[in-house]
Amino acid sequence: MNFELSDDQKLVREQARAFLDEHCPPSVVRCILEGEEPYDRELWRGIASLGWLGTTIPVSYGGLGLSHYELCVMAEELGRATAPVPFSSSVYFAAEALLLAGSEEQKQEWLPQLAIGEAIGTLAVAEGPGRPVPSQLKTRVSSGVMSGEKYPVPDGDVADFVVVVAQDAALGKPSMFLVRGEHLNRRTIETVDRTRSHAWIEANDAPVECMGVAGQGWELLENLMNRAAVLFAWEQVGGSDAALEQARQYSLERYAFGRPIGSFQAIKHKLAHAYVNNTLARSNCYYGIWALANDAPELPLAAATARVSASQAYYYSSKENIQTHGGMGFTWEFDCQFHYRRAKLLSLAVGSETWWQERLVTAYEQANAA
Amino acid sequence: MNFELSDDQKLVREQARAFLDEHCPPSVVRCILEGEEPYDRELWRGIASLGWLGTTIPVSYGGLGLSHYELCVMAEELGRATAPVPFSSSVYFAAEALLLAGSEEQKQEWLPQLAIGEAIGTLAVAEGPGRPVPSQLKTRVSSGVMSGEKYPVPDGDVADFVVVVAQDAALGKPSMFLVRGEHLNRRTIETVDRTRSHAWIEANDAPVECMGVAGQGWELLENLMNRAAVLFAWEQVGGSDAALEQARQYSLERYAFGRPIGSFQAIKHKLAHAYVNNTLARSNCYYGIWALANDAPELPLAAATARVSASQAYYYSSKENIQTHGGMGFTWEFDCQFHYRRAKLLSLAVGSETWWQERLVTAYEQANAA
Amino acid sequence: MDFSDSPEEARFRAEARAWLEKHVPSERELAGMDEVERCKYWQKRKYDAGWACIRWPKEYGGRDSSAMQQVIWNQEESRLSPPTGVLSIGQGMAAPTLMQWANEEVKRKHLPPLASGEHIWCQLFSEPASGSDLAALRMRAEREGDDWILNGQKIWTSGAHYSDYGIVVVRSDPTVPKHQGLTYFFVDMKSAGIETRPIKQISGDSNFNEVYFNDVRVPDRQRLGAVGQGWQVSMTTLMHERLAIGGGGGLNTRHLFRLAEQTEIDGRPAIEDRAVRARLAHWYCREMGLKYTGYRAMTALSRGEIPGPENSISKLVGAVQSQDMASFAMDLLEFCGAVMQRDLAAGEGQLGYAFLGSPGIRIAGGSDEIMLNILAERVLGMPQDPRVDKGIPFHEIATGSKN
Amino acid sequence: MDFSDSPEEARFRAEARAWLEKHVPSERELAGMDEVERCKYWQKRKYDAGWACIRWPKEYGGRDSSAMQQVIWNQEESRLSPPTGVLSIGQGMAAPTLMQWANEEVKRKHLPPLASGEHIWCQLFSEPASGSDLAALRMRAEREGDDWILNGQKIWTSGAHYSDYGIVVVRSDPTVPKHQGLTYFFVDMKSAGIETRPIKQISGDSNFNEVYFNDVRVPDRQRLGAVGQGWQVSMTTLMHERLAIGGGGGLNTRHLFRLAEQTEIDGRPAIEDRAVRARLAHWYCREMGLKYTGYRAMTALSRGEIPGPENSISKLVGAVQSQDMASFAMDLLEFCGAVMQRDLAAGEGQLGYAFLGSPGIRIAGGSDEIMLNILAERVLGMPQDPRVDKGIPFHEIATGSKN
Repeated sequence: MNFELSDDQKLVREQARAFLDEHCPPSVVRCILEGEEPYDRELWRGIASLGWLGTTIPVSYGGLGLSHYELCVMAEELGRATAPVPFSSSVYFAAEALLLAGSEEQKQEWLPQLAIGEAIGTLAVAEGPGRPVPSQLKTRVSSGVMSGEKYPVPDGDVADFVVVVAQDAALGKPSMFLVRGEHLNRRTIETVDRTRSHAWIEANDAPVECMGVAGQGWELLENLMNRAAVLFAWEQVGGSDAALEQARQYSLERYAFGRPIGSFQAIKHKLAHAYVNNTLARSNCYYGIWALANDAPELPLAAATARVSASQAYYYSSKENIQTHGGMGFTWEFDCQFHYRRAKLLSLAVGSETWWQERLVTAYEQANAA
Repeated sequence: MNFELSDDQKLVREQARAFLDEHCPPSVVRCILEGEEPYDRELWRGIASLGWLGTTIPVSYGGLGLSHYELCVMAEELGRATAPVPFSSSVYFAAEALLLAGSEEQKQEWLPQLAIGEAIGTLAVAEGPGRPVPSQLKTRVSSGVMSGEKYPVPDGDVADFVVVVAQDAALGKPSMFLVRGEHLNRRTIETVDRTRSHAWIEANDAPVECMGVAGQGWELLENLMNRAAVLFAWEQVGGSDAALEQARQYSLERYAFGRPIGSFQAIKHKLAHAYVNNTLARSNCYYGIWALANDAPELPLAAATARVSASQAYYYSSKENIQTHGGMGFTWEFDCQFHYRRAKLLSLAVGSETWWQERLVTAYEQANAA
Repeated sequence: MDFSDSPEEARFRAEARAWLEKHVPSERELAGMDEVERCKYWQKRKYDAGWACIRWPKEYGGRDSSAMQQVIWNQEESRLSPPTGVLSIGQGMAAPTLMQWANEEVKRKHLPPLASGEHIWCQLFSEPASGSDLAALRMRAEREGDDWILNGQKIWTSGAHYSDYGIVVVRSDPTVPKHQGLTYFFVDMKSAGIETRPIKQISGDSNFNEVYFNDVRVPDRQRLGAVGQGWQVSMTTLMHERLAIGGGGGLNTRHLFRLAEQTEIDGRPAIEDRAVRARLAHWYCREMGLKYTGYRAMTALSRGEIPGPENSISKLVGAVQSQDMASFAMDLLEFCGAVMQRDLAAGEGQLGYAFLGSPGIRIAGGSDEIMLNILAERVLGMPQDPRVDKGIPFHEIATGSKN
Repeated sequence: MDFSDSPEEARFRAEARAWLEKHVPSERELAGMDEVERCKYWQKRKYDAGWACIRWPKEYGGRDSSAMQQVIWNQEESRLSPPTGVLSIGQGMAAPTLMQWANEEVKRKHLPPLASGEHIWCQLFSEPASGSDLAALRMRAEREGDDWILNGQKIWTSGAHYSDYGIVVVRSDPTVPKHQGLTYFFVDMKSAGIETRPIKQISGDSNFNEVYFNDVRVPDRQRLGAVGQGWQVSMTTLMHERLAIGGGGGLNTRHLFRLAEQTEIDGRPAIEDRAVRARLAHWYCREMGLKYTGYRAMTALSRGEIPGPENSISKLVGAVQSQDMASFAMDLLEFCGAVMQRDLAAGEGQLGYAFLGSPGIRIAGGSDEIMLNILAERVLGMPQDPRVDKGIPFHEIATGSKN
């Protein structure tokens, strides 16, 4: 029994935290929230130069060739810092998609660029409101060109290429495609968290390349979502811990009725509940990353478990962090809003809590039928 | 706008409370819990002699001919006292069923007896675990005789007659029937609340009489359930208020760390939440009784709203009453168990919270489609 | 028990409705005015016709109406949604305080312009270091002859920048226990030394201000209550605040039902999904519980009874529920739930707006935790927390770095 | 990160398993014995073979094993479910206290019979007036020469009636602040003046006793720690209690999934109902979170680290969840959910039994509220509530009518 990160992996976490403490303080997040830049370019360059973007990319493609264990602690720290960079799009979505389904040429073209942050990639699934259904995808590919619109697409406004799941007209089933940014119409759109850029994108007969086996786009997407869900869950747990810490700190420093508000049971028990949620979610994330790193058949169930509990934990801690701060908590000036916005954004980034609850039970049934 | 009980109705409540304070103290409830009697016969005679059993039965059938407003305050007080008598079976189920669907002969035979407590009636719906479905009823009536088993049947061991919904073989649809107790095999069965007797009953070619229009048994049942749900909700709210009051009282008298435990926010906020639940449930009960007393088309939605919130409120207050009492709360010797048992029993007496949530949305859709 | 008016109530309602339908200004009539101008315009019209602040005595600009008539009037007026918002603090909180604590001269001078909409008032109570613990406020008042000199900062003041007067509670003696050293004034908001700055909220709105007082001179005749009696006077104001604020804004279940009908899950309307139905039913029950609790309060009012703590319930339940419903509604839209871009988002981004606004509702007018304390202490009669600041001179009470 | 044993761990596991499979007694072998006899019988066999209390030093009857070996042994032993329950308090709580606080003579005399199962011990801490506030206990100890005379009442004592010894904390000085006036002893439960009465719970079980002390004479050599040091000694015991009690009993999600597969809603398996699925998913996530938190604790243990507050979490989450799951499971059965009649109820009435038992789990071993306090204060480092009883002589602390 060894259900713990290795000392090396913990060292990676410490280094990541130290780097982000220095290069991604709240002022950097605020700058993106209030400004027009889609992400913090300097931070992005810093992250790239440390090699984080190529963590799981094999050395032969210019990456570090490390495991998902190293990646998850970076995800955690980026979540803690609410870092305003397209890390998840490029790493959890684009690089993972290429590693799962890219052709040799696609890998050779894009992985080295992703690894050093010279290219940004992303994934486009949604076509507006509601839960996507494979048979109802409106984006279509026919004779090698794609038409249709997708939104919201994380970092779709800055991505050099987009992995798209679209109806493959020849097969009447979805396939996965790669389309270059320059072939798209796109515009930045407003979301609940402006510190992470999102876009509406449109293809009008845009040339595309197929990824993986044609007609298996949905199965690929499911796998990709399970993998990304684990990494997002780590980001969420990192954020949730930071939100709890923010609330705890404030509750010790703020006095009312002659005593720190953190001495009132209403606040103590609120934060104890957050601690419980975070601990359960983190433990589920451990299992999730074990399943991901080992390509275990338990991945669908493990990913759903980590994802649901992390989404719940972050929602709770981010909203109760504001509540603990009282009036100041909901001002623009205070930083509580960063976690509240990010919690909601991340909880939708790879499908809602409700959806993942449904996936969880399905995975449980399949695991127990087998 | 007059959304309040009348002074006369409040007087009925006060009288009911005074009577039950005297004749139904916890010792009476405990006696039924621990003994072999199915209900407290002396209390039953007392209630009968006050005319409560005939509250809504017309004067011409030996009742008081009052409205459901008078009945609901009695229900509330019986709930508060966790009275161990077959009131709900005889009044909400049997008398209501006769008034809704009984033939003139049936009414003349049974209503006067019900009104003075000389006969006990009840309703049998369930045939074991799960939510009953009209097409799957196994109890069948053919050529005027019934066969099949039903359980649990509240007061089925002491009922002089049972209203049964059974498959009408001639029509292939459920009808409502009346069967006399003497034609049934029956035995008392253990439930979570021994202060209210329940039975397993079996009919083997038992002679029955049809109630209402043949083939409309399920529609009648739905209506009967809506009506009973409102009255049960009043019972639940009465019980829930009593459980909160028990917790509050204890929290003022019990000291820990040199102060009453009721001065700790963990307890204060717990009980404040119970108060909120109870208040919302009671207000919904007001609307429910208005709909019932006026035979309003809003009844299905009003009944579901009252029922769901009352079930939630009583579960919460009864379990947190025990929690507030600490170790003593879960001993046999303390009376906290009465509300905890009764809360669960009542929440299943006319279908679960989940079921009523489903009915609520259906009623909402129908109300808004109309 | 019935939902209909008594004959007198029905008569009054018909009269009110007839007048309102004839006189509520059209959008065209109000064109070009800002919100303050609109409110003043409509208020003046009501005042001139004797329909302003109808429950007030006639000599102060009212109509001598009953509480129930006020309720009916409010129902009828809100049906047509004329502009009224900026007047509610002055009429709903400042005026009742004046009625109880001011002398006749002040009342005759200040109440009629409040009724007519000529004067707008704001409330200056909270400070950065005194939110839930209002009595910990620090703004100083020092006597100088017939005047007082005010110095300090107030916060969460709605409408400070367009108000003519403000009610303010300040510390006149920091050497006595905190509740005993307060004094209550009304101040001319145009006085020299008052500076107002808007506070931006995370929703992007700026509904509140910070107000700085630098040597602001206030005549002693603008004092309400005795020196040192400020806490009691504040209680009058706050009691009326709790009546004035309702469940307040946010989403309701009608929005949610509609969204669930219009959104699909796995190719079927979300309203058919039983997990969705269970959540809707739960929230619906609580919303209806609040609605009918309100009906009971109105009935009590119509019988001359004083409404109880219903408004603490309404705010508590409504605010939490509104936050959870907004979050859930965004989840229903899946990826698109995060979108606030007006032309792409469902309901023009109002879900995201509700989500970002709801944390404020849970705090403004008393946080969830304070509401629970009120219910526990004032309704259930449970004891206060031990007060470590009790009986201690204000300037000796412990404070933290965030105070 | 992996789930498999290290080579040494695997070797130890194989050895333990082989021995267990050969020696765990069959039902037939145990026939006719009551629970106490069964436990003693099995314990003696382990002791004779050197498999009892394996983490204890050899000289006290143990095997000098590592913490991880103890974990592996527990896993392997529990797979075969031999009888062990009645020994857990003595071995899990009394023994660690003796190890830390008793002199060598006492240890050599009392630990081996604890390891062999010859002696059963119980714990006498709580009193009717001191539950969550343990230090408020009142049972008196008065010195008389070389002995102490104990008078008072203890409660919630499991196994008092079949125990040979008990650990007890009592008040030796009521005139000093409450934590300072306590002294800790172990007593012979066969002493004159001890009377034991079972407490019936609402589930019908009687897992606990009241124990009355009337002039019970205890030699001073049975004192652990100094006079007045009882609180510190108790902390040793309680720290081990929190390690000994887990999520404890009740339902788990596996039961719930099975029930949902076997029960129908509207003619379809309940497991297909999305409202049911959402609830199952929610509880499953929390149960798995506890499971993997336990794995992390075990890993820490295997590295020689001291496990943190995981057990407060486990008990807190597990108890509340078990109650709600029992209630929900009963709802799934609809009308029949209330039935506890063995031949008619699903699972022979165990749902009703779980429902009635769960309130006790939320309280025994520390209520929800105490667990939350522990997490807030000891893990998050938040301040204690103001202590109105701090520094006050015990006999002057306020008490209520229910104390």
